[in-house]
Parts: sequence; structure tokens; C-alpha cells
Amino acid sequence: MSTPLLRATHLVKEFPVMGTGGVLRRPDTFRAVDDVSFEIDAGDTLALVGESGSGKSTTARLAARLLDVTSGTVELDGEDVTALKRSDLRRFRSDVQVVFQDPYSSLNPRHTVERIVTAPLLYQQRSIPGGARAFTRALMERVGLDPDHSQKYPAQFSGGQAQRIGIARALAVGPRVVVCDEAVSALDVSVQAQVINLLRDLQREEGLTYLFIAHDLAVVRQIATRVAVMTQGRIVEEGDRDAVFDAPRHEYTRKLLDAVPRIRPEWEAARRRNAALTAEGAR
Amino acid sequence: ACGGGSQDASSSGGGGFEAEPAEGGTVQVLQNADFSYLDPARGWDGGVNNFYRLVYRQLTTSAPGSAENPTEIVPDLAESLGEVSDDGLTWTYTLKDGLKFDNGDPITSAEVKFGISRAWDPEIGIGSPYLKQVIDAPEDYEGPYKTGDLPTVETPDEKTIVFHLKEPFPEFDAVLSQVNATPFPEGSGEGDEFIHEIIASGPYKLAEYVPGSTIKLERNENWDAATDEVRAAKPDGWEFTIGLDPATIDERLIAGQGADVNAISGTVQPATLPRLQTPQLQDRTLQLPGICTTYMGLNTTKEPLDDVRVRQAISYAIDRNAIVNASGGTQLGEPSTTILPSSVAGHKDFDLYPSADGTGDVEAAQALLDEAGLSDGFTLTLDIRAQESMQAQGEAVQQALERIGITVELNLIDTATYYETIGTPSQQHDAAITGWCPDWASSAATFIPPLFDGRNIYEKGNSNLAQLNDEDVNTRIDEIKAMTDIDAANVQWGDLDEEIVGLAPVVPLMVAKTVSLPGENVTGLYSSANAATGGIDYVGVGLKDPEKG
Amino acid sequence: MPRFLLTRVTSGLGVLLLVCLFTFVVFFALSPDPAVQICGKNCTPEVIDQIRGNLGLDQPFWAQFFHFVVGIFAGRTYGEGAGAIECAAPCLGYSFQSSQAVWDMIVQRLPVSATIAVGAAVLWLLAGLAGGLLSAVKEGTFLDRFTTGLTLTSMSIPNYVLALVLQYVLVVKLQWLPFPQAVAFADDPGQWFANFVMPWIVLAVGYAAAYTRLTRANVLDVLRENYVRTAYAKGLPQPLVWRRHALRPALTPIVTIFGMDFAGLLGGALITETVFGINGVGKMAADSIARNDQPVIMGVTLLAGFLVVVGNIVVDVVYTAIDPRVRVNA
Amino acid sequence: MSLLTVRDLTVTFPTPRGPLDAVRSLDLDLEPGGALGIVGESGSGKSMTSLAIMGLQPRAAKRTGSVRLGGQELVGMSESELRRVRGDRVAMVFQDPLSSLNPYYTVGLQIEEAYRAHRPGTTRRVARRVAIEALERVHIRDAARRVDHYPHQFSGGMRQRVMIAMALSTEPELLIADEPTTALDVTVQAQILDLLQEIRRETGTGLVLITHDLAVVSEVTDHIVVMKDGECVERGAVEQIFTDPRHAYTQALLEAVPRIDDEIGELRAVGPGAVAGAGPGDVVPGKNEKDGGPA
Amino acid sequence: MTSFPTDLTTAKPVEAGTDDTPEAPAAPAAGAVRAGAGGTWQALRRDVGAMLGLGYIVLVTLVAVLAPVLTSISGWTPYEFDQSAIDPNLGGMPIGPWGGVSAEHWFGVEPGSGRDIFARIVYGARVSMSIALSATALTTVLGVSLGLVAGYFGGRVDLVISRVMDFLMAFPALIFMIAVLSALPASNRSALLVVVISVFGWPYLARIVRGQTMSLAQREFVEAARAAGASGTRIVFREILPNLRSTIIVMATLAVPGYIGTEAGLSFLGVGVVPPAPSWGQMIAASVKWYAVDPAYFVFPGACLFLLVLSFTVLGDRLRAVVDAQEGR
Ligand SMILES: Nc1ncnc2c1ncn2[C@@H]1O[C@H](COP(=O)(O)OP(=O)(O)OP(=O)(O)O)[C@@H](O)[C@H]1O
Ligand SMILES: Nc1ncnc2c1ncn2[C@@H]1O[C@H](COP(=O)(O)OP(=O)(O)OP(=O)(O)O)[C@@H](O)[C@H]1O
Ligand SMILES: [Mg+2]
Ligand SMILES: [Mg+2]
Ligand code: NI
Repeated sequence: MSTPLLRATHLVKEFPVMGTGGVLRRPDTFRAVDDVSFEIDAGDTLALVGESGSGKSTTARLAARLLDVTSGTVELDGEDVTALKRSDLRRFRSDVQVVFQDPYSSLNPRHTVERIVTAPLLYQQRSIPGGARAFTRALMERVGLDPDHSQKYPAQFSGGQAQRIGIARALAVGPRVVVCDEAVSALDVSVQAQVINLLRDLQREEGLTYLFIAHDLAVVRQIATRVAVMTQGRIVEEGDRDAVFDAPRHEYTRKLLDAVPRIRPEWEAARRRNAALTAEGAR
Repeated sequence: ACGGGSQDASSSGGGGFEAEPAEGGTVQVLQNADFSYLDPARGWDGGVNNFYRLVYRQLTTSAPGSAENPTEIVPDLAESLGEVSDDGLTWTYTLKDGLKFDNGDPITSAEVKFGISRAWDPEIGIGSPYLKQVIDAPEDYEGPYKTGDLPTVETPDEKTIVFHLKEPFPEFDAVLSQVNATPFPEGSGEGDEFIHEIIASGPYKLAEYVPGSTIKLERNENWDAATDEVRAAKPDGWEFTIGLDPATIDERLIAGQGADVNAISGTVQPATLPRLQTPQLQDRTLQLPGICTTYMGLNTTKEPLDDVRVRQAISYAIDRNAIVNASGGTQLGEPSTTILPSSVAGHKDFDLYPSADGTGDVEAAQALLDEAGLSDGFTLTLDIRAQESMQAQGEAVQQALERIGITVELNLIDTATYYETIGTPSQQHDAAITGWCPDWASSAATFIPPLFDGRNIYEKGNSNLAQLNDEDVNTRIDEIKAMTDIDAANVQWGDLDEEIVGLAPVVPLMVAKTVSLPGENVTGLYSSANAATGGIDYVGVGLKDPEKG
Repeated sequence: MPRFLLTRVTSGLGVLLLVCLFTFVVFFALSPDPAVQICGKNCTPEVIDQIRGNLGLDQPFWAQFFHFVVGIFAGRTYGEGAGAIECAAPCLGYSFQSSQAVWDMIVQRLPVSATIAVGAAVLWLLAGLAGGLLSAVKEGTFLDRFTTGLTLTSMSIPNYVLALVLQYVLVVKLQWLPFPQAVAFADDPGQWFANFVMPWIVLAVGYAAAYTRLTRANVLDVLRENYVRTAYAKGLPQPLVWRRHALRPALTPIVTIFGMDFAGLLGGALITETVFGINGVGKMAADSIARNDQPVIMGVTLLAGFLVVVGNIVVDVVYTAIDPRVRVNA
Repeated sequence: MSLLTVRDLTVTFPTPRGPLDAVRSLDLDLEPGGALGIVGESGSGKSMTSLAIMGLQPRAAKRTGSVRLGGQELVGMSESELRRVRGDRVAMVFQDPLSSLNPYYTVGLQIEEAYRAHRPGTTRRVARRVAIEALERVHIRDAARRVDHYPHQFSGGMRQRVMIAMALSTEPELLIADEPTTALDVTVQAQILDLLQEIRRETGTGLVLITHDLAVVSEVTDHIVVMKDGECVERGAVEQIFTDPRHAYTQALLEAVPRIDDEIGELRAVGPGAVAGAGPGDVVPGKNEKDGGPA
Repeated sequence: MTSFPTDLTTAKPVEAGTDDTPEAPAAPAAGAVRAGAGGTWQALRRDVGAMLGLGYIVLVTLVAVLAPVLTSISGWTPYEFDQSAIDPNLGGMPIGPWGGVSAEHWFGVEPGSGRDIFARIVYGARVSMSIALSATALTTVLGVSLGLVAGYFGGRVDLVISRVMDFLMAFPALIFMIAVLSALPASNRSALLVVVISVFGWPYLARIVRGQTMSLAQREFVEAARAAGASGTRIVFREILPNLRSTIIVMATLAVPGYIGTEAGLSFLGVGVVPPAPSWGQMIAASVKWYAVDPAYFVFPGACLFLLVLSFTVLGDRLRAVVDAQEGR
């Protein structure tokens, strides 16, 4: 069996708890991620779902080395990256990129699109192929943005567009793994759909691997190949998407699925019928 | 030529400053600075000496300001001035009867001797230096607390005290009028005992003392007016309010509200002068002559000031009018071309570097500079005290010397460290502005020698700012000091003054005068050169109407 | 809570020690030899040495510093033998110029400074809070603009100028008030008030302006909060909304600043006291600076630092009491 | 008689670029005990509508049209009359429960004051009992103790329940809930929605539910108004909207909803293409927590 | 009260950035001014108070720069004595009404020396402005960099910097400044003033910067930069710093009047610039004594100083309002 592209084993992350601990006492800790293991094969999408505060983002950050693990390892292509330093870390950074939840918060409001998109290369001290302007235009086109807007500021874009800038930035270094931390959660349904489609297209075209964090199970169903369900810092269930959705094994997963509001299937069916009729009528 | 002596102290007042004070009431004194020390062995300055006169007595003292000759030294605790032996080395005094401390204990020769011996204590005796300089004492004597009895001062009986001097000192009576010759009960006053409480021998004793804030004096019932010809002591009490802003003091005096009708203070601010032009205030204005000379010392050890021509050029170029104006105008100062002020005995009038209107003779100055090869001028650093009127004087000097191409850089020194800095030859710069007041005005003995005796240049605490060490001057000082005829000596001091100014180690600038604005109910106001450093002598002050205020 | 307090107190002590050390270093390096000053006009090197010995000035820096710090807690003795000077327990040093323990000097003057500080604080709080609230709820009206103009103007007037102008108008010209002096309340309450009212005003004006701005900004912020909207949605009457839902949250941050400002002032209002010639701690500091009486300067510096640190701790404690969010969960 | 009748409601903001209608010519109808859903994407004017019904629109905004509550006209009413309507006959539940509760007071006090504002003369004790009962009604366990807790001591879902309890304490005729579950987890959301249904059943309170989540309205309401750019683009019974949407926008919106138990396929995005120029403000910018920052 | 602008310490962190006024064109419409200095300037230009203030500041700056030219026109240097303009018999009071205002001395003369007040004000503007501006520059540099570092790196660095800030703010700065300034040699007073003022002034800015940095550091773009491989210093100075721009501008503007006041106050207490160099504070200090007899002596520099402080205060205040409004608070 080939090694998975990204593998996390027994990840643990503890945070000191504010306000406790004193001058002399060691502060108490809070275990946000508790013995989490998962693997993602190249070209796959692993979705992490779970309620707010269950440790999804923390896990994602550990995987992207934005946080240091308390214990456990993260391996990229079989190489342990938990202790990488400087230039090795830079190499890792060009392999693993992150797309964040809030498109505005994750883009520096004082930087232009060009600056934002080329920053990773700059920070990794790599040259920009073809010059900043051309590079940015190419990237913007790739994510479906008007290349003429490369000198604008994030606030001048809509949320969906802004999120595309975030994706473009992630793509700038040519990563293999993209960690999407609630990349579509903040968007309105309509825009959400655009972004999900973009992500899917990119995966198809470039063989990207996603670690996809979401709390919205409906979104996950649309994009994931595998699903891991987290609660209170642990993964309680993991499996193929359909297996998890159609035959949840863990109690918590079932509870989660039950709580999702749904439009009655019979209404949906009726609407489809009606839509089809109208379409026919129009024709 | 210069304004008169202390005799015409109240000439411009005429508002009844000489009216006989009535008995009773409380005199208010408004002042800015706190007294240095209540202990007379420690304190020794114009401000506090005057205050001491209300609570302390010595064998001799200065005549009251109202006397015909207020610079005269008169007997106080002693029945008469000292009897001197033929060799001039032994002085004998006899105490009056009925002298008591405020606690009722009698003052005898032992107490006088004890008080005097405190001057030798290294920590306490930091005041007037004359006792130590003049009276013969064992080499290693360190005051009554450390060493014990001072053997060289004899007290053959309760009323007689005999001093032996190191060498003849014709003005020894004046030495004993120094504040640190105050008697104290034997054994008292050790450590900081007299810091907050004192033992009074004068007409008043301490009622309340809040350092930096107030001092209240009340009558000392054990003081017998019959034994004291100097102190009228008419008021029942004194109240000193300390720490007031000078401008506020002037405002209060002008307003004269409430108890301020009974108030006196030092000199007014220049800005107050124009406000005194109303007839009522004019009547209350009291003008007093100055006894301190403000001068600029030129450091004769520094180039190019070691060249007498350069110093003379500076003396020519100086604009005394500007300096007087900067210090508050003609009411608060008069230009001085001599070292000795006119109110000090021995003053001789001369002007070696004359100019048409007192603004300096630039051409003569330039000629001298040319002669010295400094036609293009040079840069000179002038030490001045970080205090407004001093700065103004410095700026006036700066402007005047700029005319002959001398660039004066002002070096501001913190008030607190000023005298220490300029008194340390290693730290002083090219020039410094400062002043000198006599310790007694009856002769120039406390004026010329400290400033110009070349053998008294100390590493620290140096008063010979010019660091002038001129053989001729040194010899002359010795000669005059040895003269027993004080009047004759004073004539000699005046000549020496002229001789020294010819060498231009210092540039006399001006003599500061006092304009005072006493409350309308205050009277008995006379200046005393000796006791009050030219200010109002407290001993005669009293109220016209004790009920007022 | 106790743990929290302990943390605050230790860090406060740390800050104080720093203040102490810093002051000590600076004065150690800067000041001219105090012994020479104490020694007086005619002085010999031997006497200076002796005084230096007494003051402990001949010891190395760290030893001097150590003695100083120990003296604060345990008191100390200067010199030896009969002439020794005792400086009792909170020994902040001994002023050889005025021959008093610095602590005693401070204690003597603290009531005056406190009177000035308290009176001014009352004034500026009243004026600042009322003005701020008023101009916030009347945002954009003439009243608001007038208040803004007034506050900006009063912030721009140096208080020493204000002091002199007031004194000239109220005391010299109109003669409504006496020249300020420290009168004890017990002696004559009327006089006490008449004497202190001017310093209070002078000191309060700048703060009142700042507090008005601050209150206004805070109230405006709070009025935009969702919970104020909730309060209106509940149908609460306007005054109740302002009082309960807008003012209290708006004032909470002001407590912090007030604590600092007030504590700082207890250590003496230097300019006001100096201008009016009132013998408080501030004036004492100014005088001591003029005389270069370094133990006093250091003492006052330490006291002021101490007050601010304590004020900070008090503010933190008060804050936990008034802001339930800071409170440790029950 | 209908509970709520809104006619031609318009809310206009003056902006530097001319007046802007946040809500334009909106009509709404609600029968007593009915549930009306207002959906539409962010910025379409949903919240502004709910505020305008209560007369709580921002000071800068101008409101015209007619809002009738049980036949009584609210537009043009004096502040003091309005005050009597607010909280008593119409109550509101806002989206963000933390910022909508005053952090300085216990939830008990905040419920009590809502009750007492409309029942003058009520003693604190009575009001307190009401508060406890209200908390019990929204299934807060140990209500007698929790009544003295502060908002920050509750979890998000509980806070939202407190808001609901507060709104219900005066037994209003109409409850307006502006995105009451957006900030909450799915599981908690389900509880709150259940609670709203339960209350409607029990007390017959009319409900206006504002949300951008179509699935949520489909579960809770019986009538729906779809808003876009401040205007109503489609209205109808819930079943009609979901089975036979007439307006293209509604159709697109329904198409865009990701489905959990349906086929995977290309989601249909709404509005102009993916390139620059999407509809105005199509995101909910993450709201930064105001408090808790460094003091 | 210390002359530090009290309200500096209390300004709440500005939530820079997110512009959530939804009506603004989401499409990058041409000419849309958002989050840029241009917008601030435009909004400010409509504000009469701010413009008057700015006008006066520009005027004073020009006057300071052109001081030698102006005095050559007026005919007097700031140091020249004019004995003929004062009355030696009246304490050196200027001759003539209004403190000796005449064709020769436009603003009258200084009592005691007869120096030309116009020339001294013109040169004093140089001193006052340059001290205040350099102190502001120095404080800003110190405050911003230390605040950034403390806010971003947190932990021990923050602990140390915060303690130092606590310490400096707990320190009775005024007493200390006077003590230090009076004890140090006066030769380089101006530079010393700047240093001393800045040393005690930076924590007030640093505290605000630190707070904002802490909240900005929470923002995801910081994390994004880290994910992109940026080092800590780069994040601080290239990602966070640009977002503090408006805060810094506002704070600096509000700091200037404080420092002008501090300089004047220190001069008033006698530890300001070294004579004969004129500064407004020193002129006022000297003039207050004369206020009863020569009010003009006080009024000219007093009014200049008051207007300058007021101008900066108003400008800063309006700037803050504009920035706040733009950032949607
Ligand atoms: N820097 C931190 N310090 C302390 N605790 C933290 C920190 N970051 C996260 N936590 C805690 O760790 C837990 C997990 O947080 P995390 O952000 O991973 O949750 P999540 O599943 O992503 O939630 P959400 O859906 O709300 O984003 C939470 O309880 C959170 O409070
Ligand atoms: N203070 C204001 N000034 C100007 N326009 C405003 C203001 N507040 C709201 N608006 C306008 O009102 C419109 C409707 O806002 P509203 O809050 O009602 O939207 P919403 O549908 O509730 O959106 P969301 O789902 O984000 O809550 C916004 O697009 C905006 O243009
Ligand atoms: Mg998360
Ligand atoms: Mg809304
Ligand atoms: Ni959602």
C-alpha cells in the first residue's frame, strides 16, 4: 500500500487555560485535540465535521503546522514535518496551503490583490515566475477573477470574490495539499455554491488534495470523499462519505445528521418536476 | 555719587515707616524660600540671620537698623564690647545680669562658651567660619560633643569669658556677633536636636514649626527687655509663611487683605514695580540700598582670559545699563564699577572703564582686543544659575560682548548646585556671574580677602572665582588686615579695590537694591546691612495698630 | 480571586522595585555630591568624607541600594554613635537638608495633596460624566458641539496659565476668594472651601475635558450596542435605557483611567500646588528639585509610583466587582 | 382580523451617493398564530424590515408606509405609545444572543425589567418568579439558580433561549425572530426551532422568522416571503414556494442549497457569473467579538 | 496633571479594516474610495474645524521655516536688546501701550531687555514645533515598534515590554523629568527634552498599538501569512503595521499638542530650552509675571501656543472621528 500524502498520528494539542495558574503554579491545560489520527491520499478530500469547538480548526492548524503539536506527528509524503525548521519548513509551506473561513479577515485589508497573491512566494524567497503582474493575472484567471482588478483591495470585492483571492493565494506556491478551514461557511448559499464548484474544478484539474473543515454536513456531502466526525477533540467516526452519511455508526454522528434541517424530499421532488415541466413548456 | 547709605533708608517712603510701633499684634512675614536651619551653628545666610536675631542673642551684635550707625557692632549679652590685651590676642567680655534662656535657666559664661564651641563640630558647625578662623583652639578640637570642653576659651567666673586669638584680629567684636556665637545650655543641641526645636535666648521662642510651610514665634517670657538695647520686640508674635510664589507675595502685599496689612516681605518682583505707581502704594513703598555686589568673575587661568588686556576689554565692553534693566531696572539695581558697594565701609568711588552713558565703551574694548591679537573675538563660556534674573543678566552680558566679537555661551547650572560648581576650579568655566555680600559691613575685611586672596584658592568651596593670585594683592591684604585702626584700614581697602579692578579679575556689574512693600499697618522698618544683609531689620518692626488684621 | 490578587501584587511590587532601582541609578549617576551640599559654605574634604560616611555614600552602588530597600521595610540608622540618625520603618530616606525623614515630610503634606486631589476628582467626575453623557445622547445637536468646543478649548489651556488667570480674576480683581492656603477643614469649613476651590477647579478642568470626551465616546459606542437595541425592543422607557443600559457599561472603562489618574494625583499636583504655593507633596517635590534634595525627590517619586501601582491593583479589583464578565465563573 | 399587516413599507438611508432603500415597498400579512418566514441573502433587507416593524430602525433611516398590529397603526405613533407596544405586544429575538444581552446584568434582571416595563406596580418578587417561569418554559434546567447568572455564563444556545424567554415573558401577540439560529450549531439550532414551534402551538403567538437558511423556514413556517435587494420577489405558502417557485431568483436560490441526502452534482450559483460584479454584499462578514479584547 | 494627552491612554483600539457597510459597491467601481488615505482626506476637507486647525498648523510651520526671512523683514533678531524701548525706572517695562507695539516692534518688546517679541515668537515656533514634532516622531517609532512586538509575539517579550510600560506609566514622569533635566548639563536641552519626553511618552501609544496588534494578530490574514512562510518580523512590519496606519496618524496628531504643552510646561518650570533661545513655553513662563502690567507680553505667545495646541487637538479629534466612521465603528 502506498503511503498516504498526508498522515496525522496521535495528534494532541493542549492549550493553557487563561486565568488559572498563578505566579508559581503551572497553569491548567485544556486538551483541544485529543489523540487524533487520519490519513489523506493524494487527490482525495477528507472532511472534518463536528460541532463548534470540537477541535476541527485546531486539527487543521496542526496539520498545516500553524500550531506546534503537543504530541503526535504529522507526515507529508512519509516525512515527519512536526519538527521542521527554516528552509525545510519553507518547503513544507509550499506543499501545504490554507484557505480560511472569513474571506475578509484572511486577506490583509491594506494590501492589493497582487501583493496578497505574491506574498507567499516573497515570504518563501522564491522568484515570481513571469513577474508579479503576469503571475497575478494568470492566477486570477484561474480562480475566475477579472485579472484587471489586481491592484484593488480586498474590501473592493464581494465575499465570494474575496474567497477566490484567498484560494488564489493558496495556489500561488503550487501546493499539493490545501487545508480549507470552513472555507465556505461564511458565504451565502449562492456564493457558497460558486466556491464549492471552484474547489471541485481545481481538484479535478490539478489533482489537489483537500483537508476540508466544515460544520455544515450538506456542504460536506457535496465535496468530501471521506468524512471524519469530531466531537470534544476526538474523531469518533471516520469512513467513506456515503458510508458515514447513509449508515452512521456512532451515536453522535446520528444526532448530528438528524439535526440538519432539510427541505422535505417530496417538495424537492415536486419542484424538480415542476422545473422540468416549465423548462419543457419554455421549449 | 552713588545712592546714599542706610541712613536714608526710608527717605523715599515717608509713609510712617519710622513711627513708633505699638505693643502687641503679630507680624506676618511672607517669603518664598524656607530657612536653611534653625540652628545658628549651621545656618548662615541673609535670610536666616535676620530671623535668628529674634530668637537668639550673642555677646555682641549689630546695632539696630534704626541706630545712627547701623553697621556698628554693639554689646548684646555682654555689658560692653570686648577688652583687648595689648598684643591684640586676648579679648575679655563680661555678661549682663538677668540673662535667661526661654526655659528660665540663666545664661552664664559657660553657656556662651558652650554655644561657641559648637562651631568646631564638623557636622554641626557648618555655618559662619570666623570663630574657627580667629579663635585659638587645639588643632584636633572637634566641638563639645566629640572632643568635650574647649580649653582655650576661659570662663573664670559666671560672668566673664576670655578668648585667645590665633593672631590679632581688630574686628573680633564683629566675629562674636556672628550667629554661631549664640549661647546654649551645656550638652544641648547634639545631632539634630535643634533642627525642629530650639532653645531661645532672644525675645521670642518657637511656637510652631512646619518645615517648608510656617514658623510661628511667640513671646519668650524669660527675656528681659532691660538687658536688651537692640531689640524693641514690640509685637507679641511673628508668623512666617514660607513657600509662597514671589508673584503671589506681591499680589498679596498689593491687595493687603486681612492679616496681610501686617505683612512684610523681601524685595518685590520687577513686574510689580509699574503697579506701585498709585499714590497709596507709593506711600507704602520702601526703598533700601543694596550691600551685595553682583559681579562676573573671569577665570584668569583660562586662555585668553589670562591676558589682562582681554579682561580689560571685557570690562570696557560690558553694558551695565542692560544688566540693570534685565534685573528689574533702576529701582532694583544700580550699576557698580567698584567691588565694594557704597553701603559697605571703605567704599571708594571710581570708574576705571568709563563710557558715555554706562553702556560700555566698545571702541576702547575693541582696541584692547586688537592689541591682544584677538580682533576676531573668541568664544567664552559663562556659567549662570538657572534662575530667571540671572539668566537675564547672562543674556545682557552675551549681547554686550557680542559687540566686540566675543561669543558668549551660556552654561545653565541648576540653582542647587551652582555655587558648588563654580566653587570647584576644576569644574568652573571661563566666567561666572555671582554676587558677594559682606559678613559685616563695618569694614571690607569680609569682602576683598575671600574674593582675591590668591592663597585661598581651594579645590572645593573656592570663592576666589577669578583664581587671581597676585603677589602684590596678597601682600596688601596682609598689611591691611593687620591694621588696628579700622577707619584707616577701610581707606586702604578702597584703594586696593581700585587696584584690583585695574587687573580686571572680575567685572563689577551692579548692586541689587531692595524695593519692599510692607503692609500698611507695619512700622519700624529700617534696613540693616549687617543683620539683614540689606533687608529690613526685624528687631525694630512692629504694628501701628495691634488690633488690626 | 486571591490568586489573581497575588499575581497583581507581585507584579506591582516588581514595578515598584524597578521604579526604585531606576530612580536610584539615575540620581546616583546624575546628582552632585550631596555631602558637599550638606557641608555648607566652608567645608573641608575631611568633613565631606565624614558626611559621606554617614550617608553611606562611600559604599558601592548595590550596597547603597540594598540599604535603601531594606530601610523601606525595616527602617535604618544613618551614621553611628551619638550623632546617629534614626529613620523609622517606612524609611524612604532622610533629607539631610531639612533634617527630617522623608516619610515624615510626606505624611505631613499628604493630607493637603489628598484634599486637592479628592476635591478635583469630585469636580471633574461630575463635570466630565454629566457633560459626556449629555453630549452623547444629544449627539449632533448644538449642545453637543458646544460641549465639544468647550472641552477641546479647555484641553488646550495650560493649567498654570489657567491658575494665574483665575487667581487674577477671582482673587485680585473681584476679591471673591482669598489667596489659596492650606486651611484645615476642622478649623473653618468655609475658609477651607474658599481656599481650596481654586486649586480644585484648575486641576479639574483638564481632566474634566478629557473625561467628557471619553464619556461621550464610550456612551456613543454603547448606544450602538445590540443590547441597547434589545432594551428598546423590550419597551423600556428612555431614561431607564440610558441609565441602566448605556451609562453603566460606558463608565466601566472610565474606572480604570480614573483609578490611575487619581492615584497619580495623590502623589501631588506639582504645577497646581507650585503655582498656588500650597504646601502639598507636589510642591515639596518641586522645592526639593530646586534644592537638589535627592532623598526627597526619590521618596516622592517612589510614593507616586507606589500610589499608581496600588491604584492599578485597586482598579483591577474594582473592575472584577463591576464587570461580571471578568469575574471568575461561579 | 389579521395580526400584522404591513403595507408599502420603505426604509431609506441617506448616503453620500444619494438615498438608498434598504427596504422598498414591502407588504406582509400574518394571521394570529401564523408563522411567516422571510428569506433572502445577506443585505437583502430582512433585518431592516423587522426593525422597521418595531420602529427601531437606525436614527438615520427614514421609514414610510404602514404597519398595523391588530388593526392599530404603528407608523407615526408617539414614542411613549410605541414603547407600550414594544416588548408587550410585539417581542423580538435577535441573531447574536451574546451581544444582545447586556453583559452587566443578570439574565433574571433583564427578563424582569422587560416584564415590569409593561406591568407597572409589579413587585420584584413577582417579576422574578415570572423570570424563573419563563426560563423554565424554554427548558433551562435549574432555572431558579440560573436566573442570577450573567449572560457570559451561558452557552450560545442557552443565551438564545434566554432571549426567547425574555421575549415571551410578556406573552406577546407577535414574536419576531431575526436569524435566531444563525450563530448556533445544528444540534442546538434544532432545539431552538423545536422550542419556537412548541411555543407557537401552546400560546398561539404569531411568528415572523427571518433567516437565510431555506431549509429552516421550510420546517417552521407556513408562509414565506423571498426578499432580494430590499424588495419582495415572491411570496406564498411554504409548500408552494418550495414545490413551485415562480421567480427565477427563488428558483436559483433553491437550486443553490447544498443537499445532504441527494445526488452530488454541480451546484447552481445564483446571480451574475463568477467573475467580478456579483450582487451587493454577498457575504456575512465575520463579526468580530467586540469584548474580550485587551483592555 | 501631567501634560500628556490624557485621552491617549483611553482611546479604544480601532477595529481597522473590515468594511462592512454593505451598500458600498462590492464591484470595484471606479473612483470608489475605501480604506484609503484619500477618503480620509476628502472627509476631512469638508470639516471646517479640521481645516482651520490644519491651516494654522501650516501657517506656524511656514513661519518657523521662514523665521530668518520674517525677522529680516521685521528688522529685529530675537536676541537683540533694545534699551530704548523699555523704561528702566519702571522695572524695565516696555514703553508705550500694548507692551510697546509699534511700527518697529510689531508685537511689542520683552520687558527688561527690549527684545522684539515678534522675532522671538517666530523663532520660538521653530523650537516649539521641532521639539514637539521630534518627540512625536521618536515616541511613535518607539511606541509603534515596541507595541507591535509586544502585541504580536506575546509571551515573555510582551511580559517584559508590558512591565516596562507599566513602570514608565507608574512613574511620576513630571517630577522625574524636572529632576533629570535640572540635574543634567543644560548644553543639549532641546535634544534632552525630546528624549526625556519620548521615554515617558511612548507607552501610551505602545499600549494602544499592542492592543490592536493583539486583535489583528487574531485575524486570519496573519495566520495566512504564516502559512505562506512569513517570519515573525515580516508579519509584524509588513502585514500588521499597514493596518495601524490610521491609528498611528490619529495618535500622533493627538500627541503633538500634548508634547507642545509638555515642553511649555517644562519651560514654565524652568527646565526648558536654554536661553537666550526662545520657545513659546519659556516666553509664557516669563510673561505670566507681567500679566497685570503688560498683558500683551503674555497674550501674544499665549494665543499662539493656545491656537497651535487647539489646532492639533481639533485636527486629531476630527481625524479620529473620520477614521472611526470610515472603519465602521
Ligand atoms: N489559542 C487557543 N488557546 C486556548 N484555547 C484554544 C485556542 N484555540 C482553540 N482553543 C480551544 O480549543 C477548542 C477547539 O477549538 P477549534 O477552534 O479547533 O474548534 P472548531 O471545531 O474549529 O470550532 P468552530 O467550528 O467554532 O470553528 C475550543 O474549545 C477552543 O476554545
Ligand atoms: N446604517 C446604515 N446606513 C446605510 N445603509 C444601511 C445601514 N444599515 C443597513 N443598511 C442597508 O440596509 C440593507 C439591508 O440590511 P439588513 O441588515 O436588513 O440585511 P439582512 O437581510 O438582514 O442581511 P443579513 O442576512 O446580513 O442580516 C443593507 O444592504 C444596507 O444597504
Ligand atoms: Mg474552527
Ligand atoms: Mg440581518
Ligand atoms: Ni449555516
